[in-house]
Amino acid sequence: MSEHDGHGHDHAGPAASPPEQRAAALEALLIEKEILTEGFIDTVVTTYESRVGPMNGAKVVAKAWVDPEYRAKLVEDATAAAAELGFKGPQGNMAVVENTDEVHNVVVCTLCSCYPWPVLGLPPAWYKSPSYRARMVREPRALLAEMGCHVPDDVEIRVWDSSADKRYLVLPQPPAGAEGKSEEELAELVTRDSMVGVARL
Amino acid sequence: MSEHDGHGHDHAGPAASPPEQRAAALEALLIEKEILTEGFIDTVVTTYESRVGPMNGAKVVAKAWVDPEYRAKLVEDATAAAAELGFKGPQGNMAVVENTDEVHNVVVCTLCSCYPWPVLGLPPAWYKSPSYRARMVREPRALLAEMGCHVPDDVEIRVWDSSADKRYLVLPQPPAGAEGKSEEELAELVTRDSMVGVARL
Amino acid sequence: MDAIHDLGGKQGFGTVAIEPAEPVFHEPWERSVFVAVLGVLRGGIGNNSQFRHAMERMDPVHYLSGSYFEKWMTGIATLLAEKGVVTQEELEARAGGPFPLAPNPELKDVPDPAPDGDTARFAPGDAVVVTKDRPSWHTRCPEYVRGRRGEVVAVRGTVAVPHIEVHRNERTPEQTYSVRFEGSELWGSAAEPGTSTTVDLFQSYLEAA
Amino acid sequence: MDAIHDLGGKQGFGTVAIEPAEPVFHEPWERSVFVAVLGVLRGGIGNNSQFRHAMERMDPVHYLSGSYFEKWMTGIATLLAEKGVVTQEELEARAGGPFPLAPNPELKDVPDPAPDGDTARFAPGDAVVVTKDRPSWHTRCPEYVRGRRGEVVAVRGTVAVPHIEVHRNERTPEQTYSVRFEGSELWGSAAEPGTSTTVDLFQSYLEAA
Repeated sequence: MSEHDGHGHDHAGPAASPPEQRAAALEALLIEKEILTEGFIDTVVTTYESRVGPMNGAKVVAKAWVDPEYRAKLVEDATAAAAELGFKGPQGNMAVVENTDEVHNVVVCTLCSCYPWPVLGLPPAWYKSPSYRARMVREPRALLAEMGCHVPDDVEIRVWDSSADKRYLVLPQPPAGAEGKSEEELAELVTRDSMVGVARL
Repeated sequence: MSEHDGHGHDHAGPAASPPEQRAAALEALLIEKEILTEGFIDTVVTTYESRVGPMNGAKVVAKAWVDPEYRAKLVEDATAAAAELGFKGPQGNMAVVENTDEVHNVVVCTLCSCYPWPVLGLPPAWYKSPSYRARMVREPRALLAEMGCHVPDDVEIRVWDSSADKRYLVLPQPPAGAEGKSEEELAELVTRDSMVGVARL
Repeated sequence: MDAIHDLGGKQGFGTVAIEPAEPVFHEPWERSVFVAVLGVLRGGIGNNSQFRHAMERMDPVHYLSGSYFEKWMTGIATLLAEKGVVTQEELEARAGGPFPLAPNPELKDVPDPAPDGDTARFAPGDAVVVTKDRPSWHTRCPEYVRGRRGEVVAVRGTVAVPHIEVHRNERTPEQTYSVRFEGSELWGSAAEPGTSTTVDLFQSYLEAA
Repeated sequence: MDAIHDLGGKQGFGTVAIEPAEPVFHEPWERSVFVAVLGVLRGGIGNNSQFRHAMERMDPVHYLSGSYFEKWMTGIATLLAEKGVVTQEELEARAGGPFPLAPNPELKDVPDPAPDGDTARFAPGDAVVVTKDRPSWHTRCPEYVRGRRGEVVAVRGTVAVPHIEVHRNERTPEQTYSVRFEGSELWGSAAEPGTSTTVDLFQSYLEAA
């Protein structure tokens, strides 16, 4: 597009037909070429719409809270510890980073949107937004506060940019009133945001 | 705009009314507030549509080719030397960089679109494009070749990024067949592109 | 590649919009795209690094204005076209309109993998400096750490070197490390106090400090 | 400010489109915008650095997709609104629709000017290193030279420090220099042979190497 299109835009991005038409074209061609099968499609959809999600990570966290041995294993080898509970798969080479009274951890992927799928499912839109990717490394304290997560000034913030193969899960601190609750009850208290590090429990 | 607008765009830039309506609004308000007057508008338009442009720079270059004393002055203080010919005004703190058999110079402004208005007028759209601004510093040889300017491998390329107050004018080498021509005839041979450094004569 | 995807530390993007109770997919077409990507990568037609690189090569306005699944759709279709599995014409005929793909500029002098990349040269506690190199080819070294000094906090094991995987379609293992950078080292006087960023970097991106 | 305007060395923008026999203005509205900018800056309502900074703060997609005069229009209207000369409501009422302006995020800790900035500390031939600082405020130090080593090739005289002019509306003179960087210093193994870039930098951006 040239500068004189009368709309003040000399470069509005390439023309594109509606995404639903393009996606349908892509899917149809892949089925015809036998790269996709109905069985594979069903498995993938069921997996990512029902079987993986933050409820998996919550189980990992709750177990780590009640079982010191499991916690040690999780910190040593998160991939193996998650697999023990049945959580593994793509984007599943994982590491756990522990929040303490002195340290708050938060995860970002500045170059794309890497995320620990087996324990958190697919990432929410905000995690994939240019704004989150750009700002979390430069101004984590301000951005966390904007997102409602107020980290005290005397607590160090460690940002993890997952730029190679490891995918990070934050091990949050248990909330007040967690004492005496069962592992299942505790798992109910663990939110996705606390495991990304944009919330404290 | 949220991610689920159905068009695959979660951030298409802010909504805007047509530029001609916005420009008219701006102009009308500035006239009402007596920041713009008809006289000022006429003067600016006449100046930048008729009086300043590459024909000014061409006169500077032609004079430097035939008059060694002027050339020395131009290289020492381009602003003063251009003013001698009547060329001065905004964006007019200038420096001249000389092409030789060993060195080819080319000008860019990566941060905005700085340009020596008194001798070249307002910059062309390509000079202001993200592509020119991004590429000229990283791959000047490849970009110049793409623009039809083939700089021999044994000629050093010096890119000038006008990031402070100086505005740069390239003093090209005279073309073959320039010998014996008058200053006026020579000025006809000097192109805008040769004074930005994206062409050789 | 110093493309628009390298967003760490960039300003001007405004607040992070948060959608409560967000579904996994907002539209059925996003589900189709997700399945297509998993199917293509599982099928070995291309690798994950090539898919990523295809998205990085997208027109910058398309990249920034497009949603995540818009980028995925463009990236996987680009990969399929470049591998000769489909043509842009086929895609556009089926879609009934334009199907933009990412351009693929010619690259010169993509370097060989570093020798002995699978042997760990650094250990936790080591001070390192990231290379100042700004490769035109695929890299997983973000601009904001280049030339900056950090400390190795973990050895993360070998991973296929990204630019070799992308540009030669070969897997050469190289050690990776978590390297911690103080906020002040990255942002200078604009840094927030008491903050650091830990970045996972390949051994060939690092030098002893 | 590390905003979208800092384009030097970025990839993915494709070929440079050239229009033969291009007019000074393509549309009458571009002429109006040009005159408006000159009139406002001549009138002392704001300075040139503030006008530039207003454009740098534009939404990144708006900045990249908008033409030069679209950016000028947005920048000057933003400046006028911030100076209290017009309101966005007035502009939109007259325009008969949305008139987007650049946001103005709050800045903390904008530093004072360096002392003795008008005294030249460097001379041609001096080796210098550019500060690694990545200020959140206005700067004319492009990212691609930060932390990189160059040679002073000319002293260019004093100019008002840009961030002081923008954020305090004061003119504090500081020496500027043309500093030459070899291509290999800037781009590493991707550099073209026999190329350099000379950048004009303020004294406070430089340290002796």
